[in-house]
Amino acid sequence: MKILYFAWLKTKLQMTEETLPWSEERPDTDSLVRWMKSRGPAFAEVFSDLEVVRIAVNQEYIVGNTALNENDEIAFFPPVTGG
Amino acid sequence: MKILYFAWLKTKLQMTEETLPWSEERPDTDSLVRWMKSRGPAFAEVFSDLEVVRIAVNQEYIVGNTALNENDEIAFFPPVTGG
Amino acid sequence: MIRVQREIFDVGAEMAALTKGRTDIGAVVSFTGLVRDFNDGSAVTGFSLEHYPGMTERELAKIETEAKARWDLQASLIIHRYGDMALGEPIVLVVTASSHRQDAFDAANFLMDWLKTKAPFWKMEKGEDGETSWVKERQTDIDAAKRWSADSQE
Amino acid sequence: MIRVQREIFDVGAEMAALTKGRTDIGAVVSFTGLVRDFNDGSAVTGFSLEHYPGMTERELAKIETEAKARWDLQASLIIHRYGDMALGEPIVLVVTASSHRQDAFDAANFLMDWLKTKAPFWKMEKGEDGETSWVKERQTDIDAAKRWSADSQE
Repeated sequence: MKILYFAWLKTKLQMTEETLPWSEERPDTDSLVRWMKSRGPAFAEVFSDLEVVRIAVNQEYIVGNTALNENDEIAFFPPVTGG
Repeated sequence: MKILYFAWLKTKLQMTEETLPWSEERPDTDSLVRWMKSRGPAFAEVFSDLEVVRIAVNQEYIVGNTALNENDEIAFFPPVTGG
Repeated sequence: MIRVQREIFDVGAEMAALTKGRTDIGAVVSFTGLVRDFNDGSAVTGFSLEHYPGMTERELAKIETEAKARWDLQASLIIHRYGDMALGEPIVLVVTASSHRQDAFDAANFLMDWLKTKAPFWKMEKGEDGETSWVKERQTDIDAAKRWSADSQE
Repeated sequence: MIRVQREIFDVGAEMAALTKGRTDIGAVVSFTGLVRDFNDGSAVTGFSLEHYPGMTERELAKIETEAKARWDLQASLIIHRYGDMALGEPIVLVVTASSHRQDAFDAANFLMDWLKTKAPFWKMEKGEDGETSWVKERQTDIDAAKRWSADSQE
């Protein structure tokens, strides 16, 4: 799975993207977020308030918990501020 | 008094403007319009339906009967269609 | 700023001039009215606009003043042409600049609606048969203008 | 038509290109967003936009498709920049062309409101002290986008 981070998530995690091996511990977005929180203080902080974190799977916004596949591209980012 | 005609009023009356001497018979816009209707068939036709004739005195739309003075500029025209 | 002129104008150049050198403007909305080759389903081959010199400028200035009173505008521009125009040419341009996106949108919309029912311009079209005719007012324009009267500050 | 690009663009040239050679368009509305020298009362000295390549194009295309479904549009254009921009430069351009004035106005207004809350762009501003900060979302933008959901066709 390819994971992307944008805007202040990227700044706080000091990472723009990473590749995670497929794991049965993270079969969907809810479990992926739980796993993220467990990775350390910066991750715990970034994912502490999910109200300000948007998730896209394969470049589409998701609504609710979403099943993941090995080749998915998952992006985490704050509410958008373009325009 | 200077009288101006625009758009189809001008076309029908074959006149863009005229100067009328001041007359006590036409002290206001209502009496001016009545006098206009009496000038002949073309005038009678143009002023037959006042719903489609707008009146401006000194370049301002008027509301209701309006008193006139010797040096006034009175304009008759249809509803506007610019823009 | 208002301008009434016979000559064609360049929409982009006018918009650029309005914001040139300024870094305090966040939102610019423009409306351009163009001469179409049809109207109410009939082909149009020629187009001319008559206006009432003097009153036109007064009415446009009043409309612009009203927009500035209703919305937070940093700049505004109304250009309206008269005389003969070719198909595809611009007739009217309204530009509004504001810190707030919605103010710019609403003010431009209002300016066009009021201009359409108050500014003394009259369109004449030439049809395929060569006959000229004066364009009739539209009920949709009257209704559109009324929208802004409910909250009138007059 | 949508375009996502780093380079600056010319608002007037883009608008002219959209209507060039056409005589069937009666109304064109444009919205231009510009880099301002202040935001929420603080001075802004530098400006940058990050985006999500790929998803940006998808979202903009979806928003444009939705606008075309809701209004009678003859042409439309969305250009959105990313990367570093100077104060006063254009960030975004939305242009809508229609036979009907109100369709052009409403569609442009809608495109901006949805773009503001859906297209994956993030603004970073540099303040007078040289510190950079990510711009926060605005409740007014969220509320503005919701206006169009009541009559959503989704």
